[in-house]
Amino acid sequence: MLFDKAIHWARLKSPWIIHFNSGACNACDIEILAALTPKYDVERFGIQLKGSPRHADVLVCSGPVTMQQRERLITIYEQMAEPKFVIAVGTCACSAGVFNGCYCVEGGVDTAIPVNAYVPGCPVKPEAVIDGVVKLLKSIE
Amino acid sequence: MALSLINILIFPGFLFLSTLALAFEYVDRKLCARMQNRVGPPWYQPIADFIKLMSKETVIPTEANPSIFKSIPIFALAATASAFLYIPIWGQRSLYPFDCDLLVVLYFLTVPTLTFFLAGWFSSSLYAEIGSIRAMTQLFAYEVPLYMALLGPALLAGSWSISAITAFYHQNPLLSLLNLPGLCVAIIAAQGKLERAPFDIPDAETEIVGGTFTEYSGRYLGLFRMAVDSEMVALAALISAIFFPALLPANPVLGLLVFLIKVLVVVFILAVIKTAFARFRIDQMVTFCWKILAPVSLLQIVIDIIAKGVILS
Amino acid sequence: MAKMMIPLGPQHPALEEPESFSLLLDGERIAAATVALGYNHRGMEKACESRTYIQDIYLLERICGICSHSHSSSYVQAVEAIAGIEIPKRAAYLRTLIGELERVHSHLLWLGIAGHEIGFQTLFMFVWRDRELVMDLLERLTGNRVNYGMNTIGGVRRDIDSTQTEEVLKALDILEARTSYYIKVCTEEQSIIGRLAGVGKLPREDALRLGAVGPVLRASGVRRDMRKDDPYDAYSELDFNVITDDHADVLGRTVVRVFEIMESYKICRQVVRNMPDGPIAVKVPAKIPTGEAFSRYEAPRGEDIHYVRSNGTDRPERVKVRAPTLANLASITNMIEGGYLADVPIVIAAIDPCFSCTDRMIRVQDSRSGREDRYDWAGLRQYSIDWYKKRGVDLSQTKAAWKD
Amino acid sequence: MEQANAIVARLEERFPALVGGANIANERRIFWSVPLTSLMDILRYCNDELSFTQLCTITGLDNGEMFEFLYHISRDDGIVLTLKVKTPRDGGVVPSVVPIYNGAIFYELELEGLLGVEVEGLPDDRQYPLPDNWPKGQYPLRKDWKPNAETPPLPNP
Amino acid sequence: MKGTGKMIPLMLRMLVKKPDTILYPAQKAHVEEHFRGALKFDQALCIGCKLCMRVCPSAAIEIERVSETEKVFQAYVRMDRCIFCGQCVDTCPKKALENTENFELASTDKESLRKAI
Ligand code: SF4
Ligand code: SF4
Ligand code: SF4
Ligand code: SF4
Ligand code: SF4
Ligand code: SF4
Ligand code: SF4
Ligand code: SF4
Repeated sequence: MLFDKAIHWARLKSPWIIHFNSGACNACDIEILAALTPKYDVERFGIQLKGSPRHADVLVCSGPVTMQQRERLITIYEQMAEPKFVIAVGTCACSAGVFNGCYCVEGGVDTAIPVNAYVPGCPVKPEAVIDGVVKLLKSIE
Repeated sequence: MALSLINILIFPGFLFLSTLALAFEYVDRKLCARMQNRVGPPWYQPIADFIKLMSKETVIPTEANPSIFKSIPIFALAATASAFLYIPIWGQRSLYPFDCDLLVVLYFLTVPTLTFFLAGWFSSSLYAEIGSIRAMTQLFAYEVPLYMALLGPALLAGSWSISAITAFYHQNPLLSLLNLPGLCVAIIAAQGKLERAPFDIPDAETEIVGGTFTEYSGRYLGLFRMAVDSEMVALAALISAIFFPALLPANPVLGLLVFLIKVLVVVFILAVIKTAFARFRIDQMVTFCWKILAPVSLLQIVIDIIAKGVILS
Repeated sequence: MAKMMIPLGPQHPALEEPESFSLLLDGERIAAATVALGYNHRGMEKACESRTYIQDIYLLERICGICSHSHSSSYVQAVEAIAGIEIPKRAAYLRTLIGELERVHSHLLWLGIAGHEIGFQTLFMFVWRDRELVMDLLERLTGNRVNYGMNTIGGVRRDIDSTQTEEVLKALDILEARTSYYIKVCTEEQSIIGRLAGVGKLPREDALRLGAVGPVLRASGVRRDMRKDDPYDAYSELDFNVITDDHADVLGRTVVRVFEIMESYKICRQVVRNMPDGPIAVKVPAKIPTGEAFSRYEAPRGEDIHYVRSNGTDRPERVKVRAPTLANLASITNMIEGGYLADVPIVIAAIDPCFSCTDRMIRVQDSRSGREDRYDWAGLRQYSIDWYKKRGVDLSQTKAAWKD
Repeated sequence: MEQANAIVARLEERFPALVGGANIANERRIFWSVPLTSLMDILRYCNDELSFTQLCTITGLDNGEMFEFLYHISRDDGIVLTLKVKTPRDGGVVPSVVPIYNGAIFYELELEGLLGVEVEGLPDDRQYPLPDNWPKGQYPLRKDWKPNAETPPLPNP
Repeated sequence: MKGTGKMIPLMLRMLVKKPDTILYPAQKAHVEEHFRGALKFDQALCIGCKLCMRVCPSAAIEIERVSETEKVFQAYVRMDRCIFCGQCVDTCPKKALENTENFELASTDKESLRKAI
């Protein structure tokens, strides 16, 4: 139906993101932020960084999940309105990476919440963040 | 009857306003992006955002009062849409001009800010409440200069009706040059009214997350955004009707074109202001409004009174 | 008087490291202040003990993605000191080059974030646009944009050739021109100065007493810089100035940082021009003899400290890390404790170079009645002014300083 | 080297019991084992008379038999003096140096949190840097501590 | 000279200049030479010494013997764990491993990130 099509199209064209650091080393965080800046400018895809989980469609998560951050991560995820997606950005977020085996680290983001796309890299290049979002959107299509 | 229904709902009412609102949101965002040396959003972005928000799940916080929570955005939108009906678009006359419509429009344009306040207040979130208190504080700061800046030209024209003011300046275009200080004040105050940088204090993202709308999601957030955008168009239209009354061709199509260009100019200036400054602190903002904007708008009134005296004599 | 617990924060979901504060109030006085850190505590020091020296380089590099080179340099310096190894001159120069480029990237990053925090998106966008030049340079020289993986025990892993040298020099010219523009903007644009001047005062004596480090300390007028005081790598052979400033507020910290960037360009030029020839690394056995070493490194945010003890195997016995931010944070709690609630916002602004944690709100809860008062940054400041006025102290001068 | 030797000489003169304990690793690094009982006196002397005004950090470690604590203090000319003290692993107590070095709170909290040693006179009892939900009585930096059922699993030891 | 609106001239100039944005993914991404991306493995060179496994800081690589009779080895890399440090590449005595410039590894399926290379 035309109506559904329009909605589907709008969803693909307007993914608003919220970023959460669940214990990352900052590198992935700054690379995500860098993706907003003129050189990469993800606003081209309609991506906007939002502060409130209620406004966001995509939770961009970086870092391994530490014991302290686990609850917060789950709360943020629950506050988001449906339909919602999660991208794990960085090796840490995929599987805890180099922090695998540290005593306060619980593992990748998928140990706490469901993840829709994984973007490996340490840190990910801003292009790889874009690549991840594009692949996620393709999979929704 | 049917005609006025069309007028209200489609042109130049609700639908036309919404389209314009989305179009000018695009223009605003694109300009801002280009001034920051980046590409910016594609042309359909505001439409996509709007449709997406309308189709998204709406979460209503358990502590919030659902009926108030839901009805507030509609009030905001209705108020701006009504205000728009009284602003001349393609000629010297608005759709339903009457004697004091300037005041009515100004009241209508205050409603959205009040609704933002209520929205924040009733969503029982810390961030939203602070946002709404900030919105209120700001309202008291810019409202007076804005009114005074608009009343000056009205005094000179000797009417409280926007259509009459436009007609007056259309006949005496040179007189509108006298209103330049008022124009500056009006544009800056409009920036505050629209809660855009450097006056985006009520929804300063880095300080209080999403500000007044922190708890809003989905459809109601979409309506709010639409209300803010239409408020921008309405304000820009109001400013151009009062301050740039020249060049009003009789042909409605041409008139519409001229109108769009004028609004575009105002939006451009608004976008430059938004991009060029750091956010004020709320105390700085209040001081600025009272120490600079208010005196300038007072000056405007004095100028107009003197000019009026000269003309009359 | 009722005791109240005030959580301060919460941490911003959108940016950088998470942390939060809570204050225990006794009437107006703060009985105890708590910085709830450890959101990012991952237990790396313990993990170091079960990994080899080489693996630890990569682990420690990832303590932080902003000063990754600082941590790995500091660590390998300590290990080299234990093993009694002198690294080749060329390696020392290369480490210095990467270290200075990292400083440039970190300070530009901070400037952009500062712009973002005061709602000046355009400054953020432009600064980060130009920061990409440094990032490209780093990617070219080291193979990665952050977490460069340049260091290894005994030297560095990659050499640079003459075309790369040319590129560095060319990029430095562009960057220098752009940076001077930002210096102009930061020191002249009134809307920025209005937000920075007089905020977060940290007088010289306090900065010293509380062990602040890096630009925070230097902005309080203390000349302390490990590159001069405890030179490592090639710094003893290079000519540069230590930037200090007497504002002792956030504006001062901004000024110190932007001028430090200019000094870094100067250092980079000297390094690439005078780079000695030779090998870039010496071979080091996997097993490090028993011993201990303490190493210091001037990271962009201040003095970074590593202590390593070895036990003759291929794994360290103990690795201790003290990151610069911790030193600056520690000073803050001490400043809050015993002080008045009214002082809190000012104190927090002084915390760290960056504002992410400063312009936040505070929730006050009365433990008896459960009543909650909410303040935002401005509200709390107003409260503090009124509060002092009631007690006969007029802070209106301070207020004037905020406004001009 | 002269500077370091001079410092050692002055300390030995003031605390004759310490003679011979110094290890000058290089011109700016001095390591010195001292008895726990005289730690505070030495720190105070170093701070007041020898201008070691900055406490870099405190390292706590478990060498299997004893706990060792290393107080790294530094001066403006880049010399770092490391004072080492030892306590028994069970019931060890070290004094808090906060009265001398005001910025030491975090370093001492870390000793309490990660090693489980008592820091006497530390005006603070919060949990740092371990998370709030960390099980009580588990001190990860002890050599005999292993991840267990109460702490997150280690998928890749 | 103190004043306000210092950045306006630059901003207005930018309006007529081309944006600084690279049009990835429509355009090819900008990757510097010798970027440390995904690993590449040359089966013919590997002698199965497993040094790479020993040095890997995040236990991301695994070498397995794939033939009963001959000394043929296969490398498996868990891309979701590899931190692209290149230490295995540096350590390999036979230069059987190499970093490529491929960074576009994103995937919606975690399993697909653990693969033979
Ligand atoms: S993936 Fe690497 S760069 Fe990203 S947060 Fe983890 S350690 Fe840091
Ligand atoms: S440096 Fe120390 S406090 Fe920080 S994460 Fe590592 S072990 Fe934890
Ligand atoms: S101070 Fe610490 S957290 Fe901050 S950038 Fe440096 S290492 Fe990273
Ligand atoms: S103030 Fe420091 S610790 Fe806090 S967010 Fe900013 S950089 Fe991170
Ligand atoms: S390094 Fe040489 S001797 Fe050792 S396992 Fe590998 S091939 Fe064999
Ligand atoms: S180090 Fe090289 S040769 Fe040895 S197993 Fe690994 S890939 Fe093969
Ligand atoms: S690049 Fe590093 S993390 Fe990846 S497999 Fe090689 S050694 Fe392991
Ligand atoms: S000589 Fe080199 S390549 Fe040959 S087995 Fe020994 S280490 Fe491996």
